[in-house]
Amino acid sequence: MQIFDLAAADHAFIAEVQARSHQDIKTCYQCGNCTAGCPYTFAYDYSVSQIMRLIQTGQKDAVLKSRSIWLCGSCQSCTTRCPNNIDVALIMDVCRHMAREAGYATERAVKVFADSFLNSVSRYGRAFELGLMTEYMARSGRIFTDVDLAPSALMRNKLPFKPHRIQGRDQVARIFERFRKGGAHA
Amino acid sequence: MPAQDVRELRIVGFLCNWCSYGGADTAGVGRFSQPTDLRIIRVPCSGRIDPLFIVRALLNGADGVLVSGCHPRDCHYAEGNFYARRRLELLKRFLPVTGFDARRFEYTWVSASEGQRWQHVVTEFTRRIHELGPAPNFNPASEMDWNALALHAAQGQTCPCHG
Amino acid sequence: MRIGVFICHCGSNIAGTVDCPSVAATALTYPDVVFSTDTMYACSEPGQDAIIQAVKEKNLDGVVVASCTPRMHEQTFRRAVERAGLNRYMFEMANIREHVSWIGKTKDLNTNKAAELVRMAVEKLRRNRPLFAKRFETVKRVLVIGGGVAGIQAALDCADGGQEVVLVEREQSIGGKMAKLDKTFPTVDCSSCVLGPKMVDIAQHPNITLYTCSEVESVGGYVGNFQVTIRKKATYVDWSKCTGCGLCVEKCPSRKHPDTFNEGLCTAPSINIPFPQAIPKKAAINAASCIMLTKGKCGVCAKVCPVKCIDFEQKDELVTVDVGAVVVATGYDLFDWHKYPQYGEGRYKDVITSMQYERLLSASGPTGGHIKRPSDGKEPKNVVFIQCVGSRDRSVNRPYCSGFCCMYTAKQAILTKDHVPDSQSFVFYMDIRSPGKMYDEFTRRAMEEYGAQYVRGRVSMIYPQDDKLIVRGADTLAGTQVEVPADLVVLAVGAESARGAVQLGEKLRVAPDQYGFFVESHPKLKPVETNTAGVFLAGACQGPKDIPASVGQGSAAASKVLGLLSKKELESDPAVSRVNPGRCVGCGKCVQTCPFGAIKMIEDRFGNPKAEVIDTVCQGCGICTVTCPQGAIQLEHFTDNQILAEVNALCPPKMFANFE
Amino acid sequence: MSQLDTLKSAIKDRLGELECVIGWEQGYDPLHATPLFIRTEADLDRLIIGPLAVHNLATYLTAYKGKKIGVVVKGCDSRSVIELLNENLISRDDLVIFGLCCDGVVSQRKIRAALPADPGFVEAVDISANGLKITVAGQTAMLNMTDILADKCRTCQHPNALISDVLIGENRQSASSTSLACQEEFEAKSDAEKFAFWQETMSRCIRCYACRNACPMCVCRDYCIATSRDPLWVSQDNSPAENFMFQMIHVSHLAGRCTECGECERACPVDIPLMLLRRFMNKQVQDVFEHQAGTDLEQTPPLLTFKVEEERINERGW
Amino acid sequence: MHNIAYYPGCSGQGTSTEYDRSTRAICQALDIALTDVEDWSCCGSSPAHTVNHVLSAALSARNLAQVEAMGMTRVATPCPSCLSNLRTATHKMKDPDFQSKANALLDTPYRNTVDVQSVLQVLAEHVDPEYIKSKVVNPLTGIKIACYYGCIMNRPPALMQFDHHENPMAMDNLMAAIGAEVVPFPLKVECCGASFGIPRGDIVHKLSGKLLDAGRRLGADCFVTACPLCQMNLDLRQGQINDALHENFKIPIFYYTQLLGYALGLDRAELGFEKLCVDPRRALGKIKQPAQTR
Repeated sequence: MQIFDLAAADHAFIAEVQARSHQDIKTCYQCGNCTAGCPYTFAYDYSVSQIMRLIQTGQKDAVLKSRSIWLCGSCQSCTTRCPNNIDVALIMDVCRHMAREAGYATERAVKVFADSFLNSVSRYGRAFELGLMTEYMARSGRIFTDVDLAPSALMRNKLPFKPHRIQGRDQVARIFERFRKGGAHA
Repeated sequence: MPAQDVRELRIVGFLCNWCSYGGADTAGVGRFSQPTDLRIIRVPCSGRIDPLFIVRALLNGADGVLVSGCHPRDCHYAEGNFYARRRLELLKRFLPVTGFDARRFEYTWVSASEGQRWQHVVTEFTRRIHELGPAPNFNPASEMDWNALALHAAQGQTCPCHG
Repeated sequence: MRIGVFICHCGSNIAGTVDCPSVAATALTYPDVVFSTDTMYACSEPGQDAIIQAVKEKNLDGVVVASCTPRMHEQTFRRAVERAGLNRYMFEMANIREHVSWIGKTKDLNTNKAAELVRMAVEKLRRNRPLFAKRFETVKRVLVIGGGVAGIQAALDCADGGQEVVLVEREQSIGGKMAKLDKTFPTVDCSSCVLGPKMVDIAQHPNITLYTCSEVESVGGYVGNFQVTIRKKATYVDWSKCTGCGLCVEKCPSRKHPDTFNEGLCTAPSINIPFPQAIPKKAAINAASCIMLTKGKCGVCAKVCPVKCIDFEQKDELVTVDVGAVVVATGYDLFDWHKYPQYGEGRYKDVITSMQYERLLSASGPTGGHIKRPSDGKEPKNVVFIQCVGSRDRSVNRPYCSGFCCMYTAKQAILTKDHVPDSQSFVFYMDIRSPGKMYDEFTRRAMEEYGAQYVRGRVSMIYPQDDKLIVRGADTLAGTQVEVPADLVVLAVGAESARGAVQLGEKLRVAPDQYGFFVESHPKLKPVETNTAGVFLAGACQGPKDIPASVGQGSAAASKVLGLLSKKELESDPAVSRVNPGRCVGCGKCVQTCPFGAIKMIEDRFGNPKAEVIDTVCQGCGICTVTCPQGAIQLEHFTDNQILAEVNALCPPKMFANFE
Repeated sequence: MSQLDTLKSAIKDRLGELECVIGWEQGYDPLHATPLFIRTEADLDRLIIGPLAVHNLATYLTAYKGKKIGVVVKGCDSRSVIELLNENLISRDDLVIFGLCCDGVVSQRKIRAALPADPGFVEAVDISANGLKITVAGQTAMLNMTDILADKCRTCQHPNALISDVLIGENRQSASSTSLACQEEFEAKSDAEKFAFWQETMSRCIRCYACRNACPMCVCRDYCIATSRDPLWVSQDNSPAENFMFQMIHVSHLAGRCTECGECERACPVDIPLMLLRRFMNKQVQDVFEHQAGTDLEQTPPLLTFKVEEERINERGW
Repeated sequence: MHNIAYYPGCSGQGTSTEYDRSTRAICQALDIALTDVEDWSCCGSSPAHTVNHVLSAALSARNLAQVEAMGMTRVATPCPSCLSNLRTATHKMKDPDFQSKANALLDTPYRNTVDVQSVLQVLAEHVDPEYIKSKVVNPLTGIKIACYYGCIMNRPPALMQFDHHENPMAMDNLMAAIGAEVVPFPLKVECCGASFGIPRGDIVHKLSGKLLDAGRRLGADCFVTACPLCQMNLDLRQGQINDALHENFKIPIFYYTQLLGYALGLDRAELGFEKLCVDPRRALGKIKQPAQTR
C-alpha cells in the first residue's frame, strides 16, 4: 500500500480545491455516507470518502492520479446525502478538471470519450453520435466497442448517418476557441 | 477621547447584559477575532437604551452606534426588547431628516449563545462604518470653522419653509 | 473621589495582547484616579488581598478592575471591596479579556482600547453611589416542571429537605422517557425496577402535590415569590374517586388510536391507564377518539365504572400556587427521523426507532418482550442499528452529539442477542462516545461477548428487497461500501429539545439556545442555575443527558433550591429604579410600561400623584427610565448620568470653549 | 347669530361653574391676537375668533390641573386636548371644551413677508373670506388668504374640533392635500445638505426654550431634562451640537405624541423651521405604528405599548 | 394554454427520437404549446462539465440566450442531463463573476432571465391530473409499471427544486392517473451507469442490471423512464447486461410519454414503440382492452 507523508501535505492543492469548488473540505468528518451511497464504489480505486480524506491531507498526486475521479458519474447521491452539506460531486468534478490540466488521464477511455464528444459538438454544434463513436474508437483503439449494438440501433434508425449541422455552429466553435485561449478556470 | 489611530473609527455599542453582552463574551471565549473599533457600554436591558444616548453619541462625533439586545420573546425582562424595538426603529427611520447617515446606527438581536453571530455583526458593522468613513462633526472642528458658520448664520439663510 | 485602578494580566490571557503596565500608567492620568497598578491575577486570593490593601492604604473610595467579563467575576470583586470596607457598588469592571485581548490581534490597538474601557469605567464609577439591599421573605414551596427521572429526583430531594413541592407533568403519568425503557446501560438492570419505587415515593410523599395531565399556564413574580398558574387538563375522570381498577379500560369499545406510550406500535383504548406502573394509576379519556366525546353516544365506561367517576362534562381547571423557586425538568424529545427520506420516511414498516425497539424489548410492551418485527411479526435475525440519526448532522440542523445513543445502541445490541440467540446485530456508527464509568467496557462487551458487528460509517440508503431491507452503508475502515440484508432496522434517533420548551422558556424568562435547550447561567460554574434568579434546570432540558447525569442534575438543582429557601429572607438587588418625587409629574407612564407591576401611584402630602417603586418587585430593567420624559425615575447603577458619562468618555463633546 | 355670538352665549351659560374660560382677544394691534382668560361676563366682550386666533390654548391646560376651566379649541388644538387626556395629564371632568369649526389661521411670518416692509403697528385689519385688508400708516394692502394661510392649515385633516362639549359652526371639509412642497423638497436633499442645514440653523438657536414653552405636549415644565443637572443631558455650552441635542430631546419626547399644532415653530424668535422635524417624525410614526396622535380618545401612545409581532418592523438581515 | 420554449437535446435527434416525438405529441394533446429553441446547440452534456464548468455553462447559456432572444422566459426539456446542465448554468451564473467569465465565451451574453424545467415538471405542476384523466381513452389497466427517474432529475434538490429527491412521485402519479398499476420501485433515483456505456460498459451492465433485477422482483411488466440515457442503458444494452450477468431480462423500457400518449389514444406512429429494442408487445398486451374492462 502507498504510505503518505502527512507532513508533506500540499496546502496549495487543498486551497485550490476549496477555491474552485467553494466547499469547505475541513467540514468533512469522514462518516462515509458518500461512499455508502456511491453506485460506482465497486469500480473505484479510492472510495469517495477516501478521496475526500486524501484532499484533506493534501495528497495531490494520489487524488489526481486516481481512477475514481474519472469514474464518478455525477449522480449526486453523495451531494444529496452529505450530513455536512458538502457538494461532494462538485469536488469530484473539480479534481477531474485539475487532473486534466495536470495532464493525467488514469481512465483514458473516459477522457477520450469526453474529448470525442466535445469535438463533435465543437464541429457541428450538436453531438453527432455516429461521428463521435468513430472518433472515440479511433483514438481509444477500442475498435469493437458496442459493435454488437450497431445492428439493433441502426435497424431502428437510432443513429443518423449525417450530423445535424446547425446554423450557429461557428458560434459554438468560438465558445471552444475562446475557452482554449482563455483557459477559464471555475 | 477620539479614536487615536487612523486604523480605527469610533464605534459605540450598547448591549444588554443578558443576551448580547453574553454573546460578545461567548465570541471572546471562542476567540472569534473582531475589529477593535467597537467600545461596548453594558446596560441591563435593551429597554434601558434611550434613543437619546445614541443621538448624544452621534452628536459627540461617534462614527457608528450599534445596539444589540435579546431576540424578541427572549428578553430577560420579558418585554424590554419589545419597547426597545419600537424606540430604536423610530430613531432609525427618523435619522435621515437630521442629516445623520442612518447607516451609522444599527440595532439587532444576538443571544448569549450566538458568539459567531456576534462576530459577524461586529465585523459587518465595522466594515460598513469604515466604508462610510469618519462622521462629519456637527460642531465645527476648528475656530475658523466656527467663525465661518457664525457668519453664514448671521447673514441669514434660506429656509425651505419661510422662503 | 479617590479611585484605584487594577489592570489584570490574567496570566497571558490579557497580557499576551495588551500592554497592561501601560494601561495602568494611562489610567493614572484619569480624573480622580489616585492609584493604578497591574496585577497577575486580580481574582486570585493575593490579587484580591492587594485590592483590599490598596483601598485601606490609599484611602480609596472606589475601585476599577480591568480583567475578564463582569458576568464572570463582578460578584467576586464586589465582595472584595466590601471586605475592604467599601460599598459593593463603588466598584466597576472593564472587560479587557473577552472584549479585547481575546478578539483583537494588534497589541497597540488592544492596549488603547483597554485604556479607553478603563476610562469609561472610571467615569461611570465617579457617578456611582453606595446602594443598600432590601430584605424580603420567601415562599417555602418549590415548583418542579416535568416528572421524568430528573424532575422526580429534584422533587424527592426537595421534599426530603423539608420543602413543599408541586410537581407538574404534562403526560398522564410521571416517569418520562425512562419509564418506557426496558433495561438501562451499563448495568442492564430493569428500568422500571429502578424508577418504579421512586415514582411510588412521589405519590406517597406528604410534601409533594402531583399534577399530571397538567401544564404551566403562566408564571409571574420573582425569586422567592413566584405566582404560578397550572392548567389541569380535563381527563373526564374524577381522579378523587378513580381506583385504577381498569374495568373501563377493558370494556372501552374504541381501541383504535395509536398508543403513544408504546410509541405507536399498537393501539390503545380511548380510556386508558398508559402502563401498569403508572403514577398516578388513574384512567383518562382521550377526547379525540372517545366515541362519547366525539359522537355523543357510547358511555360504556361510565356504565361499568364501579365508583362512577366518569365525567364527560369535565373542563380544564386552573390552579394557582405561590412558590419560592422553580426547577425546570422538561426533558427532551426524540428526533423526527422522517427528515431522512433515504430511510424510507415510514414506507418501510421494519424501520423503527430505538424507542420503539425499547417497547418491543420490554416485557410490558405490545409484544410481551418478544422481538417481533412490525411488518409480519417474524423474529428478526439480522438487526441493523444506525447511529447518529439526527445527531452530528448539519444537514438537518442537528450538529450536536446526543451523547447517549452510542450507549443505548450497545445495550440494545446486547439485549437483541439475549432475546434472539441466533441473531446478528450490525451497528453503523461514526465514533463511539462512551466516556462514563464502565461505559466503554460495556460497548466492548457488546462487540466481544455478544458479537455485535460494529461498522464504522453512515448508512446512505435503505430499500426493500423481497422481505428483507437492504441497508447500504459504508465501512470506512475497510474503505468501501457494504450492504446488509436486514430483517429489522433500528434508528438510534438523537435527542432534541422538548416540544413546547421555547414557549415555556418565554413564561419563565429562561432563554433557549438555538436548538431549544435551556441556557444555563455558566457552562461550568453554574450548570443548573439560569439567568433568572430562582429558576433552576435539571436533566435533558438543558442539553442531552443520560439517566445518571439527569439524576445528578436533579439532585444538584434540589440542593440549589434548598440552599435558596433555607434563608429566612433574601436580599434584593438594590440596582432598582428610584423616583425623584420632585421631578415626577404623576403621569403614570412608568406604571404603564413596567412589565413587573413594580411601580405604583401614590399621593404626596399635597395630594399630587407620584410614582413609587416597590423595591422587591423591581427587576432593574430600566424600561421606566427611558419612558419618563422628565428623567424622574432613574435605574440605580445605570442612571442617565452614569450612561452619559460612559458615552462622553468614549466620544467627548467638542466644546466651543475648547477654542477660546 | 354669528359663530362668535353663539360661542359667547355658550360660554356665558357655563362660566358660573368654571374658574375661567380661555379664548382669544385682540393683542397690541388689530393684526395680532393674544390669549384671553375669561373670568367674568364683561371679559366676554373682548373675545374674538377667526383667522388671527392662532394660539393653541391647550398649552395652558396643565397649568390649571385640579381646577375646573373651559377652553376654546380649533380642530388642531382639540387634538392636543385629546392627547393630554389620553396621557392622564389633564382630567376630562375638570374641562369644558368649546369646539370650533375652523377655516384656517394666518401665518404672521407670511404676512410680514408679503408686506413691502415690516409693518410695525397696524392700524386696522378688515377680515373677509378671501383675505385680509391691512392698513398701516394710512396705506392699505390686500393680502390673499391663500398666500398667508399657515402651513398646517394647508394640509389640515381635522378642521372641526374632535372633542367638545359645545361644537360651534358648521362642519368644514378637510384639506385635499396632505403634503407640503417645502417638506418634500427638504426630505429629498442629501444627507450632507441636511446636515449642513441643521448645523447652520442650530448655530442660530439661542436656546430660549420658546418652542418648548409653547408646546402643549411639553408638560415637564420646570423639570425638562434639557435644563437639569441630574440628569445632565445637555451642557450649557451654546454650540450647534448642544442646541441640536436639545431639539432632539424635544422631538424624541414628542415621538408619537406630537399633534402638529405648529406652536413650536410659531414661537421661535429666530425662525427655525422645527416643523420639518415634527412632520417627518409623525410620518414615521404613522408608517410604523399607524398612529396619529390626538385623534382618538382610546388610543395608547405607540411608545408606551408594543406588539409581539410588529407587522411593520422588518428584521434587518444580519 | 401554456407557451413554452422547447429544447429537445441532441439525443432527441438520434437515439431517442421516439422520446422527442411522443413528448411533442402529448404536449399538443394536453394544450401545451412548445416552440423549439431557435437553432439550438448541444448543452455540453456530462463531458463538458467534467472538463470545465465555465465551458459547460457557456454551452448551455448559448441556448438560454437564444430563448431570451425569442422573448421567452421558460424553457422545457425532456432530457434530465440537458436539464441539469441548463439549470446548473443558470444557477452558477447568478454569481456575477462567474457570469462574466461564461459570457466572455459567448457571442451573445446571457442575462439569466430564463427558468428551466423538465417537460415532466411542466406536466406535473401545470396540468391538472383530472384533466389528463378526462382525456384518457385507453386506460392502462392491467399493466404493472416500475417508474425509474434516474439520478439527476431531482438531485441535488437545492438545484433541481422539483419533486422529491429520494422518492419522486411525478411519474408514478401520472401513470396511476392513466390507470396503470405502479409498483413501489425502491431504486427510483439510483444511477444506471450514465454516460459510461461506451468507455466502461461493465459499469453500466452492473448498475443497470441491478435496476432490472429490482423491477423484476416486484413483478413489473415494464419500466418507464424520463431519461434518454437511462432508457438507452436499460433498453439498448439489455442484451449486453444479460450476457454480462448471465441473466435473461426481457423488460421493455418505455418513455413515460409513450405510455401517456398510448393512454390518450394518440397516433401510434407518433409514439415510436417500434424504436424500442426490447419488444414491448407482451407488456402492452397486458393492458386490458376497454371492452374487457367494462
